[in-house]
Amino acid sequence: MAKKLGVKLMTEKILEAKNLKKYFKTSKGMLRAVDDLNFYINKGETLGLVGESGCGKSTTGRVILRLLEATDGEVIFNGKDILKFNKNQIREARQKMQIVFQDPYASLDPRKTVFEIISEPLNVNKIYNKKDKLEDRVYELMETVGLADRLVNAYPHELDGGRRQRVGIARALALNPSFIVQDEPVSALDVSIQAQILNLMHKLQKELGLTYLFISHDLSVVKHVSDRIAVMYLGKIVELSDYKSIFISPLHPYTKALLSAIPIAKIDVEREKIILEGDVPSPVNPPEGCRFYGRCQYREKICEKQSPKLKKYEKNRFVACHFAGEF
Amino acid sequence: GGSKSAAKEGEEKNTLIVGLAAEPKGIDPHPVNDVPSGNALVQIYETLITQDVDMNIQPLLAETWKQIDDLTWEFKLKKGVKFHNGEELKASDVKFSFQRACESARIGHIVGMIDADNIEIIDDYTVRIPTKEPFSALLPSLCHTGGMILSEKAVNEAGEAYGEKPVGTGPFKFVEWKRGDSLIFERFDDYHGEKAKIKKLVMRVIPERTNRVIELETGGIDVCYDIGANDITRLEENEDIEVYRKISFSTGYLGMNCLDDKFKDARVRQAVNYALDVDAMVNSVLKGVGTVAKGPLTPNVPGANLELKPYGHDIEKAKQLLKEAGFENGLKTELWTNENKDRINMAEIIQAQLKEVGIDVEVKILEWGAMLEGLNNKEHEMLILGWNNSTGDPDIGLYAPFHSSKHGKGGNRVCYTNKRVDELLDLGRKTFDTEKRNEIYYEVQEIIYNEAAWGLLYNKEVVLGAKKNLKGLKVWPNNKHRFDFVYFGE
Amino acid sequence: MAEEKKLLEIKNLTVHYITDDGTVRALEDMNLEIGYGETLGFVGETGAGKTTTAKSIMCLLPDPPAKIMSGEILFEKEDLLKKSIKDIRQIRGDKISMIFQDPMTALNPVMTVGEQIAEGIMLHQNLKKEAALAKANEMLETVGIKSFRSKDYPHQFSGGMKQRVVIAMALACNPKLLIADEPTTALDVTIQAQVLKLMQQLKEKYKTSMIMITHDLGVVAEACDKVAVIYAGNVVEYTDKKKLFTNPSHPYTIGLFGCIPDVFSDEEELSPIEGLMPDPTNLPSGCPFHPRCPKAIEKCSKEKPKNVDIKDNHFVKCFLFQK
Amino acid sequence: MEAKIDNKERSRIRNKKRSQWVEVLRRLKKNKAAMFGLFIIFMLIIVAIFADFITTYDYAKQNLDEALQSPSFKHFFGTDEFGRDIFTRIIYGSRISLLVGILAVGIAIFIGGGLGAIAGFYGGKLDNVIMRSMDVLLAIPSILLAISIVAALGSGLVNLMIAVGIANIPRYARIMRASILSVRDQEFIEASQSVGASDFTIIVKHIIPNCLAPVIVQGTLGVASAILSCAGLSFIGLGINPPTPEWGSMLSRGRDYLRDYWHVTAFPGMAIMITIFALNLFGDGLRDAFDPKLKN
Amino acid sequence: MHKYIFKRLLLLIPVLLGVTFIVFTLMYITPGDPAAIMLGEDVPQEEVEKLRAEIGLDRPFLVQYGSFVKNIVLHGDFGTSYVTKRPVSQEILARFPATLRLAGAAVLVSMGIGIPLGIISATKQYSIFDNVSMVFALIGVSMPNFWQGLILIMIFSLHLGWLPASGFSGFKYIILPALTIGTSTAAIITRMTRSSMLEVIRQDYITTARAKGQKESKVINKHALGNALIPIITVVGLLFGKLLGGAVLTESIFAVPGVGRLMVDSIKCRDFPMVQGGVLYIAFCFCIVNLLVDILYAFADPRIRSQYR
Ligand SMILES: Nc1ncnc2c1ncn2[C@@H]1O[C@H](COP(=O)(O)OP(=O)(O)OP(=O)(O)O)[C@@H](O)[C@H]1O
Ligand SMILES: Nc1ncnc2c1ncn2[C@@H]1O[C@H](COP(=O)(O)OP(=O)(O)OP(=O)(O)O)[C@@H](O)[C@H]1O
Ligand SMILES: [Mg+2]
Ligand SMILES: [Mg+2]
Ligand code: NI
Repeated sequence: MAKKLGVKLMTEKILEAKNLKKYFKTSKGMLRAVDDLNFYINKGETLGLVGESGCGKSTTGRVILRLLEATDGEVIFNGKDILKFNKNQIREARQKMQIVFQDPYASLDPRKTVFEIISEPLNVNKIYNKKDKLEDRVYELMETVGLADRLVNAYPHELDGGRRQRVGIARALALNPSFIVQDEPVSALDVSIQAQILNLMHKLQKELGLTYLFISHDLSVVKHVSDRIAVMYLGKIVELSDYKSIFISPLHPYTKALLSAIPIAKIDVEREKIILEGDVPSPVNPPEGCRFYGRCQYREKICEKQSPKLKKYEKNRFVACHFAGEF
Repeated sequence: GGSKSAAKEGEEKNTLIVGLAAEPKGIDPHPVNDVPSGNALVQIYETLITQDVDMNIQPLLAETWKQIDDLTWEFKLKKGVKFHNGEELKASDVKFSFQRACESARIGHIVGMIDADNIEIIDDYTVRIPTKEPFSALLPSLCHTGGMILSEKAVNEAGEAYGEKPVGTGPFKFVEWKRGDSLIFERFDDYHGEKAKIKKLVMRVIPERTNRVIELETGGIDVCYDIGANDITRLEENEDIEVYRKISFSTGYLGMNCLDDKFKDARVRQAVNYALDVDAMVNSVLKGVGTVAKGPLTPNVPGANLELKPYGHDIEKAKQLLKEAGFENGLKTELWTNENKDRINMAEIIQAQLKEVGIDVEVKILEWGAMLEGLNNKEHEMLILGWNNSTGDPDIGLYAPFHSSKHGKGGNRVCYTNKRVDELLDLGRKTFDTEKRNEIYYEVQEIIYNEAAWGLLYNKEVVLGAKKNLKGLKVWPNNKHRFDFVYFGE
Repeated sequence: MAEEKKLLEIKNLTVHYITDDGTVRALEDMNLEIGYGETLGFVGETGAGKTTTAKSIMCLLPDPPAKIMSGEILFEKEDLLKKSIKDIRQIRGDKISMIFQDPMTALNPVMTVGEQIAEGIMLHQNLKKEAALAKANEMLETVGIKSFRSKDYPHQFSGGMKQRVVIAMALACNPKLLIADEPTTALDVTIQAQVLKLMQQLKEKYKTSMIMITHDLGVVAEACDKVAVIYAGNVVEYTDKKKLFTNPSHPYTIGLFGCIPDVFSDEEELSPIEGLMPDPTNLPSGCPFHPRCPKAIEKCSKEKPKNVDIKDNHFVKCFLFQK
Repeated sequence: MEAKIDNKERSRIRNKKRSQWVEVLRRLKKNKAAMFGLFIIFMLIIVAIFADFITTYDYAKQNLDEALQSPSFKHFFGTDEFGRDIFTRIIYGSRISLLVGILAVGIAIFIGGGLGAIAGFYGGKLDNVIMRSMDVLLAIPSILLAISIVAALGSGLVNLMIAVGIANIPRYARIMRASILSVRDQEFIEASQSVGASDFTIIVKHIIPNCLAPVIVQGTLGVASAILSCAGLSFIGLGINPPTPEWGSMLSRGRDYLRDYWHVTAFPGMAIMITIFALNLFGDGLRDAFDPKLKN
Repeated sequence: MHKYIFKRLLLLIPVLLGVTFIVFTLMYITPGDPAAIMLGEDVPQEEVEKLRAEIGLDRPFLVQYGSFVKNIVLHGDFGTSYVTKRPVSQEILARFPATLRLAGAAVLVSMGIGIPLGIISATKQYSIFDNVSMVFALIGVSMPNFWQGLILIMIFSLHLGWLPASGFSGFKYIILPALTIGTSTAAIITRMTRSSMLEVIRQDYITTARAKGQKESKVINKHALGNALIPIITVVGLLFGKLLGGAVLTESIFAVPGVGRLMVDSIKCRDFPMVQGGVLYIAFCFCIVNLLVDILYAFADPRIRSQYR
C-alpha cells in the first residue's frame, strides 16, 4: 500500500528468499510445506502472500523469522543470510524482524497483562534499565496502536478480538522493527474491526516506514494492502505480480480461479465464474508435475510431467505456468 | 471353601472347617518352620514320638525307645504303619527323613544335633539315632515337625514336586491346596491308630482377626485359630461357641541391649522391670488373655522355675536403682518393635510407663525385615520380641536367648553375657538326669531373673474357638493341634 | 408479500441468555418472514444473534441459560414455540433442517457419514436401515460425493466434502426450510465457491426455502433473495437484495459496506465503523447502534426506533427515516 | 482513539494490577460445593494449628482405667484402648494427616512436575527416556515402593511422606507433560521466541504458569488420595511411630474394636472421610473454576 | 494395526527390563535378609548363613541380577520362591484367577455405578440429581477402603447374614470385595463420564443430531456417549490395570487369595524371586492393559484407528 500513499518506493531489497525449502517429516511421508520459494521484498513495501489453507503461507513466515528451521535455502535480510546466524545473532536480528499472528487469542499469554505482554520484548532484550522509561515506552506503544491507558492491567480474555490484535501489534512494534510478518492478522476479526486494524497497519507503515510480508487467504484484503502479491499453491509460488495486474489480467489459472471465487459484495458486476473441481491436494509427496495439474481446466500433457518454474513474464510479473498468458 | 455347608442342617457333619490366621509356607516338613505350616503338617505327618497336650512324651511311630549311651538312642518302630501311598513305614524311611532334615537350614537348630549320616538301621523296625554331642533335649526335639517321618519312596518319586504331594503316616491325607485360600485334607482310612472321626478337613486362611471370628460366629468355620483378646468375652457368652485357652510356650519380653552403655548395668535393667506395670499391660493389651511372665520360661515347660515372682510395679525402687546406676536425670532410649499390633500397643504402654521413672522412650516401628537386620547388627537399644520355645524344653527356651555364644543373630538379642549361665547351659545339654538337669536350669533362670536380662512381659495363651457341638478338641500349647479325634456331637 | 406465501414468520421474538455474568439480550423484538422458495440472507457481526435466531426456530436453544421471553415463531401458521417436544421432533430434520457453521464439528466423528445421513431418513420416512442407507448413498451422489465413500468416517473427508455431507444430511428429507448457519465460513474460497454453487443448485432442485446466515456481504450478494441485517439482536434493515445493495439505508449497513475492501477500485483507506460491538450484557439504551453511529441524534440514546418501511418492503429501524 | 490519562493516573492504574487468579477465585466463590469444601479445609487447618487451645487433654497421656469409654461430655469421642481422649487425638492427628498429605503431594509435584516439564518441553529422546522411566515407576506397585522406603529409612512421618510422594511422581509427570504439550505449541510461545526470549524465560514465565491449573487441581485431589494411601500403609503396619496420633493408624489399630466399641474407629474414619470429601469437593470446584469452557 | 501391536509389544521389553532392574536394586538395598526372615526369630546364625548360600544370596548383586534375567530369557524360568519352594510362575498363576475375577467384578461395579451416574449428571448439570450423585460418588472415594470393607462385613455378613465374610469360592464371595473397591472407584468414573459428556454435549454434532429430530435418549446414548468414551476407557483401563496388580487391603480383609496379598507377603519375607516375578507380572499386566486400552481407542474412535500403523 506504500505506493498508494505516494511514498517513494526504494528499490533496495530488505529481504530476499532464495530457494527456500521447509519439509516436515510425517508418518505418511515428507510433507513439502514450502518448496523452493524465491522472492524478495523491497524496503517500505508490502508483499502480499495469498493462498488456500495449508499451502504453506505461515510456514514461509515462520521460516523467514527462524521460528522454524528451514530445510534448505537462504533468507537474506539486510544483506546477510540469517539462516546461518547463531543464537545471539538471531536474537539481534529479531529486533528488526517481528511477527503478528493470525489468532489474537492464542498469541497472547492468557496469564499476562497487557503491560507485561507489550513490555516483554523490551525486558527480554534489556532495552531499558529504568522502570519509568519502560513504562513510558509501553504507554507510547499503546497509544500508537490505539489502546486506552486504562487497559494496561487488563488480561487478554478481558479484551475483544480487535484490541487483542492491537496488543499483538504493539508487541511487534516494541523493538522498532523494520520488517514485520503479518500472518493473517485480520482473518479472525469481524469486518468492522478488520477494517479498523487494516487502517491502523496502514497508518503505522506510513509513519514508521515499515516493510510488511502480509499473509492472508483473502484476496480482497491482500489486494487492499499490498504493493505486490505472491499467490501460493501447495508450497510453491505460482504467480507474483504487482497488485493491479493480478486483478486485471491474472496469468496463472489458479489465480484466475481464486479471483473468481471471491464473493463480491456487489450485485451489478458480471463475472465469469470458474469453479475449481476437487480439493487442495495434500502437500505430502506432491505430484512431480505442476501441482495445480489435478484441478486445472487448461491442463496439457506437459503439465503432468514437468513442474513449471517461476519465470519472468514481463516487468515485475512472474508466473509458474507452461502456458502463461495463453488464455 | 463351602463355608455355609458346615452349618447346614440335616447334612451329616463330616467336614471340619478350620480357620487359620496365616497361610502355611509349605507342607513339606523340612523346608518350613512356621506355626501355620505346623498346623497343617501335624495332620499329615507324624513323628517317632510325640508330646501330648501336657507335654508328656508319648509313643507314636516308635513304640519304645531307650538311650544306649550318651550319644545314642534306639527306637523300635510300630509295625504295620502305612504311608498314604500305601508303603509301610520302615527304619530306612526314618534314616532317610533325618538325613533330609539335617540338610535343611530351616530346621537345623532343632534336629542339628543328630548325626544323621550315622543313623544305624538295626532292622526294618529298629533304628539307632546318634547325636554329635551329648544332647539331653533330643526327645522333645524329635517331637518337633522337623522330626517328622517321610516316605523315602514318595520323596524320591516326586522329586522337586514333593512339596505338592506330601505323603505321611498321619490321620489325614493331603488333597488340595488352593493357594491363598484353603488346604483340603481327607481322612486316611489305613491309619495305623484310631481313624479320624471326620471325613474331610478344610483349613481356610483368614488373615483378618475380626473376620475370622465373624466366620466362626456365622458358621463359616467350625474352629478358629488365634482369637483376639477382645473377642473372647463375646465368644464366651455365645451359646454356640466354646473357647479353649491354654498357656503357650512363648514369652514376650522387653529386651535391653546389654552391650549398650545405658543397659550395661543390671540396675538399670532391674529399674526398667520395676517401672513396668505388667499387670496393667496384660490387662489392657491382652485383655487378660495371657499371664504376666514370671521368668524366662513359661510355667508349663518342664524345668521352669516356678519360684520366681514378677518384679512388681514399684516406681520408687525403679527410680532408686536408676539413681544408683547414675541415671538420676533419667535417660533417653529407643524402643524397636515390628508391625505386630499387640507389640505396638505394648510399646506404647511401655513408653508411657517408663516415662514415669524418667526414661524417655522413642518408639520405632520397623518393618520386620529391616528390624531383623538392625537387630543382627546390634544397632538396637530396646526391643520387644517374643521367644517361642518350639519344643517346650528348657534348653531350647534358654540356650539361644542367653548363651553368650549366641549374641545378636544367634538368638541372644539382648547380648546378655554371664559366664555362669554359659557354663550351666552347656552342662544342661549334657545332663540326662531329669532332676539334675532341672536344678541346673533353675539356677540359670534365677540368675537371668536377678540380672534382669529381659524385661519380663507376658506369656501368651493359645486361644481357640470352636463350635460347641464340636467334641473332643484338644489344645496343644505349641498351637499345632491335631483334629483326628474331633467329631460333631449334639 | 402476500399472506399465503409465508412459510415462516417470526413475530416479536425476544430471547435472553441468563448467565452468572448478567443477562445477555441476544434477540430483541425480532420480526422476520420467509416465503416459499425464498432465500433470506442474515448478515451481522459476531454476537449479533444470528445463531440464536436459527436455534430458536429449531427449538434448540439451550435451556438454561436461554429463555424465550416473548414472541412467536409461526411455521406454516403454527406456532413452534407452543408445540410439544414430540411434535417439534417430527418437524426437525424433516420440515426444517439446519446446517452448522463448522463442518469439522457438525459431524459425529465416530459414525460413518452414511449412517449419519441415514439417521434422519430412518426417523422421518419410516425406512428400514438398508433402505435408508441406500437413500443416503443417493444423497451423497447428489452432493457430488461417490456413494462408495458412505462407509467412511468424517475425518477421512476434506472440509469441503464434509460440508457437502452436512448439506446432504440436511436435505435428506427434503425439508421445506433449510437454515444454513455460516455454511462456508470455515472453508477456503475456492471450496466456498463450490459449496455455494451446490447449495444454489440443490435449493432450486428441491424448491426449498432457505435462511442463509453469514457475516459476508459477498455471500449475500451471490446467494440470497432477501436480506436482514442484524445488529445486537435487532433487525436493523430488512429488504430484498437489490434494494439493499443499491440503497443501503441504515447507518450500520452503510458502515458495513465501508468496511469491505473493494477488489475493483483502488481506494486508499477503508472507512470502518468506529468503536466496538457493545457488551451483550449491557446494551446501550435506545438504539443499540447509537454509540458508534456517525449520524446519531439525541433521541437515539433515549428511545428505541421503530421499524419503518421506507419503500416497498424496505424496512429500516432508524430514527432518520421516522417521520 | 481511546481516552488518554496523565502520568500520575497511569502509575495509579499500573499499581492496581489484578491477577487472573482473582477471576478463578470469583468463579470458585460461586461454586457452593467448592466453598463448602474449602470451608471444611480451613476449619481443619485452624483446628490443626490451634490444637493446643481446643482440647485440654494430652494426646499421649494414657489412663488405662478409662480405656474404651463411650463418647460422653468428658470425652466427646470417647477414649481409646489406653484411655486416651479420641477427640484430642483426632485434633492433633489432623496436623499429621494434613501434613503428610500436603508434603507427599508436594514432593510428587516438585519431582514429577519437573520431570514432566522437561519431557514435555524438550520432547524427542529425552521425553521418551523420562516418560518410559515413569512407566516403569508406575508399573512398580506402590506398596513395594512404600515398604522398601520405609524399610530402608525407617518408619515415621518424613519417610511415609517420601514413600507416598515417590509413588505419585509419575502421575504428576504425566499431567505436567500433557499440559506443557498443549501449551508449548501455542502461538504466544512463538511470539515470545520471536522477541528473543530464551528457553528458560519461556518455561518459567509462560509455560509453567499456564500449566499450573491442572497440576493444582490434581494436587488437591492428590492430597486426598495421599491421606488415604497413608491410612492404607498404616493398615499393613507401616504407619507413624506412636504415640503420635494419626488418623490412618488410629483407624487401622482400632479395627479390632469395631464390633464392641464403634467410636474407636468411627471418629477417625469420619475425620478421614470428611477431609477427603472436602478436598475432593474443593478440587472439583477448582477444576471447574479453572476451566473457562465450563463457564456458563 | 498388527504392526502397531507388534511395535508396542516390542516396547514392552525395555520397560519390563527397567522394572526388573529397579525392583532388583530396590530389593537389594532394602534392609532385611531373606534368609534371616525366613528362619524366624529363634534360629541361630549358622543356619542363616547356610540358607543364604543355599539360595544364592552370597553372590554379588550383578551376578544375581544377570542370572535372574538369563533364566527368564533362556529358560522362561522366573525362579523359585524362597519361601514356598515352588516356581514363581506357578504361585502367581495360582493367584491370578482370583485377582482377575475381583478386578473384573470391581470394574463392573464401578462402571455400573459410575457411567450411568455420570451421564445423568451431565445431562442434568447442576440439578439436584447431579449434586446428589456427585456427593454419593464422593462418599465412596472418601472412605478408607479397609474400613469400608469391615463395615460392609459387619452389615452384610454379621447382621444380615446374606453374604460370606471371607473366602473366594463362588459368586457370593465376590460381591462384598467388589463393592468395596467398586464404590471407592466409581467416583472417578462418574466424574470422568460427567466431564467428558459435558464436553461432548456442547459439540455441534450433538445439536445436529437433535436437529435431525432424533430422540434425546438416542442423542445421548448413541451420539454423545460414543464420543465421550475415550476418557472413560482410559480411566477404566488404568483402574483395571491397577487392580490386576492386586488390591492388597481388600484382599487381606476379605481373605481373597489374590496377587496383591501374595506380593505384600513376599515383600515382607524378602522373597526376592517372588517379588521379582510378581512385579514383572504386574508390570506386564499393566502394559498389556494399556495396550488393550489403546486398541479399544481404535474401536471407539475411527480417527485414532487410522493413526495406528
Ligand atoms: N510443525 C508441523 N509439522 C508438520 N506439518 C506441518 C507443521 N506445520 C505446518 N505443517 C503443514 O505444512 C503445511 C503448510 O502449513 P501452513 O501453516 O504454512 O499453511 P498456511 O498456508 O498458513 O495455512 P492456513 O491458511 O490454514 O494458516 C500444512 O499442510 C501443514 O499441515
Ligand atoms: N449459551 C449461551 N450462553 C450465554 N450467552 C450466549 C449463549 N449463546 C450465545 N450467547 C450470546 O448471545 C449473543 C448472540 O449470540 P449468537 O450465537 O446468536 O451470535 P451470532 O450472531 O451467531 O455470532 P457468530 O457470528 O459469532 O456466530 C452473543 O452475545 C452471545 O455471547
Ligand atoms: Mg497459517
Ligand atoms: Mg453463530
Ligand atoms: Ni498416615
